[in-house]
Amino acid sequence: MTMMRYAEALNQALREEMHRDPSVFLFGEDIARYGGVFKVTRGLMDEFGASRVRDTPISEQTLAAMAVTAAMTGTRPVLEIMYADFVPLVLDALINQAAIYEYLWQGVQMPFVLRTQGGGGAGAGAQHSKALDSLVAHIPGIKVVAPVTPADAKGLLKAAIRDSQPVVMLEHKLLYNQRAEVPDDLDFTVEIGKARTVVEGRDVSIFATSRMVLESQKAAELLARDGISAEVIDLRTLRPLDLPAIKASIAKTHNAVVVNEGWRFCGYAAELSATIMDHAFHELDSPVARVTLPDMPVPYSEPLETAVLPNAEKIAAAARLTLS
Amino acid sequence: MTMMRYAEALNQALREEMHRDPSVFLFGEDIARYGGVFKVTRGLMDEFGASRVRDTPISEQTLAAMAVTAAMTGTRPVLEIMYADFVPLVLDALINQAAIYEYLWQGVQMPFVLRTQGGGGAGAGAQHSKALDSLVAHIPGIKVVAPVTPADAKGLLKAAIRDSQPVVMLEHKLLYNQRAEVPDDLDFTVEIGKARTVVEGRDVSIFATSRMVLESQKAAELLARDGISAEVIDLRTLRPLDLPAIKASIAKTHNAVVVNEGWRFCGYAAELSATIMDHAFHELDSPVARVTLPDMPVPYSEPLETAVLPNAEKIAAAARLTLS
Amino acid sequence: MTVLSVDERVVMHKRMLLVRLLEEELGTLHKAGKTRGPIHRCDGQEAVGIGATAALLPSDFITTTHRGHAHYIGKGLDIYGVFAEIMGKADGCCGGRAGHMLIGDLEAGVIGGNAIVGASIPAASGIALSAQIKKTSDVSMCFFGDGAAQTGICHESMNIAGLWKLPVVFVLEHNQYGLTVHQSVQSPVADLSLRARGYAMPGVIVDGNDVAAVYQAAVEAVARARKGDGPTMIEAKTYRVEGFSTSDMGGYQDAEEIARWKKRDPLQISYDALLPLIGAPALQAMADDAAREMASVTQKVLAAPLPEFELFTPSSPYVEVL
Amino acid sequence: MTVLSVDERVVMHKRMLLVRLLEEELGTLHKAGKTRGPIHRCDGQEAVGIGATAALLPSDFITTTHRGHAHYIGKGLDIYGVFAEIMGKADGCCGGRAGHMLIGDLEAGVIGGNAIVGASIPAASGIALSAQIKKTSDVSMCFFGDGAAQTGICHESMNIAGLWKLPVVFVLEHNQYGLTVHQSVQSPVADLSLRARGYAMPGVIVDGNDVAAVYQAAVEAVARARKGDGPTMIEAKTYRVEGFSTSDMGGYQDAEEIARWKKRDPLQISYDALLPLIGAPALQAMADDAAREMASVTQKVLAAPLPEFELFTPSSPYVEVL
Ligand SMILES: Cc1ncc(C[n+]2csc(CCOP(=O)(O)OP(=O)(O)O)c2C)c(N)n1
Ligand SMILES: Cc1ncc(C[n+]2csc(CCOP(=O)(O)OP(=O)(O)O)c2C)c(N)n1
Ligand SMILES: [Mg+2]
Ligand SMILES: [Mg+2]
Repeated sequence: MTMMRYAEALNQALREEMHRDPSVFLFGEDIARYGGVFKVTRGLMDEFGASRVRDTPISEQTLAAMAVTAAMTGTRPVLEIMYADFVPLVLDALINQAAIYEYLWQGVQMPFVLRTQGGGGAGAGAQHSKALDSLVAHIPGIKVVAPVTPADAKGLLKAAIRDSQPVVMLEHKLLYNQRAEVPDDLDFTVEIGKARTVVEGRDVSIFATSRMVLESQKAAELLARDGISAEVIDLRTLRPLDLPAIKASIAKTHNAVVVNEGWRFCGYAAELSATIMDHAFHELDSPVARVTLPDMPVPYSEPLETAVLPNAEKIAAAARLTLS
Repeated sequence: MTMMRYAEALNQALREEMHRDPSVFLFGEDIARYGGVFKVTRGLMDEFGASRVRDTPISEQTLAAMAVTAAMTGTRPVLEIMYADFVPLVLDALINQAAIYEYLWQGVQMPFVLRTQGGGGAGAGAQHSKALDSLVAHIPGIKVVAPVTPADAKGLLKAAIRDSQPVVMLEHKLLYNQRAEVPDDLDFTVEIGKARTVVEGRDVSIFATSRMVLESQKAAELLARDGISAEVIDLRTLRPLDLPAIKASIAKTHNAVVVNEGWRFCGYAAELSATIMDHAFHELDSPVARVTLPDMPVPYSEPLETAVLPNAEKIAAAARLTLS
Repeated sequence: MTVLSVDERVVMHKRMLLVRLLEEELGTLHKAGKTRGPIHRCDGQEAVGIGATAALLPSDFITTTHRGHAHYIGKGLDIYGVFAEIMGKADGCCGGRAGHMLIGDLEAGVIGGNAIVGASIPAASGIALSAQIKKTSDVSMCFFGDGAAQTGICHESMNIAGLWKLPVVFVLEHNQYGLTVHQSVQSPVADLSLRARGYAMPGVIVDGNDVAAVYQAAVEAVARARKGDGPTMIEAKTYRVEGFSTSDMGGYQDAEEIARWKKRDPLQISYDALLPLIGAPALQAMADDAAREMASVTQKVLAAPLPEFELFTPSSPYVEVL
Repeated sequence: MTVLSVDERVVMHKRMLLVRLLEEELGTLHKAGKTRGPIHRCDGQEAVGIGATAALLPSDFITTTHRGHAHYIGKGLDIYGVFAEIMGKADGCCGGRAGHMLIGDLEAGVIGGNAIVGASIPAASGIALSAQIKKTSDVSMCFFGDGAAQTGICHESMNIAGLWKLPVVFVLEHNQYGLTVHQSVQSPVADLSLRARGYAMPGVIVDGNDVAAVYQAAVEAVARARKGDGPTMIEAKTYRVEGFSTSDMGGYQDAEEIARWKKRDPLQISYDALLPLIGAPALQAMADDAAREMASVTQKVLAAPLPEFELFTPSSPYVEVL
């Protein structure tokens, strides 16, 4: 185990997989010479050369489409899209290209990874602060992961690179500096599709994604002061969902809060609520509460941005409501 | 009232609004000389000239972005996007542009309409048969309507053109030839945000969108044979939802099926299920059932395509399940 | 300039004959109500696809559009599998799942028809990038239309290909129309290859109805790509004599213009070039052989069964309710 | 060629002075930890925005990028409102909701900064389309970078503008870098205006550090647009002397290159041109006035309150839970 930042854990995962497999290559805006605006790819161009670590023009739509066919013809591209706000630009490549070939041309492998980061809290304004999770999670045939800890960041990225089909990895700008212990084992991976219980509890289950897991953990502490025992589950993989983990937790607590930093209407939290409706309705004592960004743009100024982002207080309030 | 096809009703709405307001103009691929691949704009170039009815290059991303600023500077653009499968190409203009200005630059008006058509059943294959409703419905500040009848097609399109903010209109390739009576009144509009009760019933509420309303109607007939009284509600407006109508129906039937032709995971049906969770959980006798396309590409060959599309039998089966 | 052998000309002529017969058969089936969905025939454009693909090795790759029949056959796909796929049959080369616009076969180097206009362009660049990363000598060839040339991904892809000197050949099949829209209503410039300079790549205009001319331009471009000298844009001027698709209601193409182009039928041009080389009886025999082959393929395709639905369980399954 | 009056030169010089002071103040505030999020300074590029906007009427429109300070001021926005917005203050011209990258003011004809690279380009075409539909004589001017020139929407927008002869002026502010990536790593051609021919519009290269040269090119392009003759692409060669943004960690711009460009400071060039016309004392007075104005604006901005949150109830409300 080594203590490191989330960004470093990602960097290590990339480095290890590039050593292991010469067909892995990286491309994206400002990732090579500069090492990425969040410094995730720092040093990799020097180590692996400018062919396998490429700076690109600002052409997201094409880069994503290139990843699809490059992956179908013997390489394992890892594409960095600087902000999740640019997901609309890569969506044709995902929805109309990547999503269809495994079915249409059975036997096709498409091992590419699209890494991006979203979310607010950095004063980046309405076009650089969104979490558009539901747009990518809506696409069949594409896995979506969202690690919160440095260890999960490393393990899920390595698993994603080794996967035979497309994986979208949603990072968060406020997580890159989180530090924690990370396994050194070259074959350490985290299985895609498995949730992680962060806090065990009896009264209410809080299912959260990405940075909202940290807020949910804080919410659990707030609730504990009131004698409420909250279970916090980090979904880690947004698609496919770890249904057994969700069902088991609700069977225990009978109440649920779902937390996602994206917009509410047709957002990822809606799917969580609907999934629970499908699979655990009869276990519920109260309606599932959704905690999300309100349906509006993320404002720029600090007090405004702070007011709209979901946080521990809002999550705790929602949990209390389910129990009231 | 005049009997006409759905496509003709849309045509009439466009013609009437263009006469009424010289700032209304139409643009899109093949809409002018040819009159549109679904013939919705037939004859309008001859009537209004090639400046106000424009054929465009194949440049969806730019056309949508142009609609946004054209609308902010004194015109009312109506843009046709030939297939809903191309919604990913216009999503940056909707999510990163249209969605933010009303909040950021308060007082701004953005009266544009984006018409498109989606859905399967015509053997058009994986890239021309999708209903990507949830992608557009996820965007704050944008209204989404999906008329089923010719009268609603006319009334909602006229309301959309007169609206001061963006409206996306989702049509369906299999609806264009539906015929029914349509009001002649030049000021006939259908209010955005209001659902329509298609069949009244007592036992189960079926909330459906677009062509699925017709299948739900047939499902209600199938159910009636078994003595089950189903209420069918055509949501008509996907965003903002008619919450009072949804709540009132569930308060009566205590069971619900939601039907949408898009994919299931993070699809529009998930929002309907989650909305009911939020607002009517305590009224429910059974979990809301989702009927959607399975999470896979729409296949080309007729027996395969038929197998995946939601239909009356599947809807009736889901309704029976809620009552079992 | 490469000098074509008689054999090469004969092979291309045969392929063009087959494609034409396929297109005509599809027209007949459509009129008889036996097809489903619009089908995009390439009558009159066969020389582009057949001539350009003839410059490729079997290990090379192509990407194409909604109008890919000549490219599929040129790249070596079996006509039975293609025809059966167009008819949605279980025997189709994609089991009827893909349909005429999305045929793909990785083994044969066909990385797809593509019904998103423009999408064949980055698809080809991605394959070329893969070849460059793996340091193979594979070349990827992209077919796209004059309509597709106006899409944003066309620009992005060509810029990247020029910048990275990717081994790709961009074949712009300029048939004068987008869907129903004339080129003059899609772009202020008629010769789109003049844009190649903006991407530091050569842009060549070629007679798209002369299979030999297309072949020769493609041979040069493929050689350039294979050597590592980067991409080329070939603008092949041709014409769509049968309209956009079988569901096209027509009325926007000028009758005189159609007649003028029909006189420049690529099959006729190829025939005229072969006549002094192999004589009329050999050409007649080729035509007869092709007709016989097509008749038997047609019979078999029509008799083939439709597929049965099987639930798709991809690697990211979430199919629970059908 | 238009001959510039002394008055015109003076006005532009004043505006450049103010913008430079704003940029420097932002740098100081950033170092003091008083700004939030990266801020994109335009030091060294002021002549492009100030020169080009000076060719517009108040009723004309601009669209710009994440690096829009000179364009905002040039188009007539009040420096206090802009500065306060950058600082997220309630007094900001968008109440602190928009921030430095998304400032907009319909009355002033500023249809936005835009932090989606390339998005300023179709935005300008859309405004020009609106003018054409309404048959006004308004012109729309678009600012975008060399990085943005590689985006798909750039191609699509220029094709449409050329095709429809839209009244738009495309000002490519070529500062040699994308974010941290040199132009040679973004495009195989250094002079991007050679692409203009592909859209049937004139492409002109101009010294972007000479405000008079930019102004003159803009005057011609604006006149052309207003007459209905269509768009022009102006490629203004300039340089970003202070890096990409305040959060730029540097290291990728060559020190010697920076020094070379600093010698061509647009303020110095403008000063040198004015010196024989109005003399050193007048120039000194202008500098003093600008410094005084900036000092008082800064004080007021820093003292201004932050906004309080109010729930947004747009016309399509679905805000129920906060
Ligand atoms: C992104 C996108 N926009 C629109 C369409 C509808 N469409 C299909 S083919 C076509 C015209 C294509 O023109 P061109 O590229 O010249 O090809 P051609 O049909 O002439 O072979 C259009 C507009 C589409 N399939 N994809
Ligand atoms: C679509 C998109 N991709 C990437 C980014 C991140 N980004 C912001 S500015 C920038 C570089 C822009 O370069 P250029 O257009 O030359 O403008 P400059 O910063 O030099 O003024 C990048 C890559 C973005 N904001 N939008
Ligand atoms: Mg064409
Ligand atoms: Mg730049």
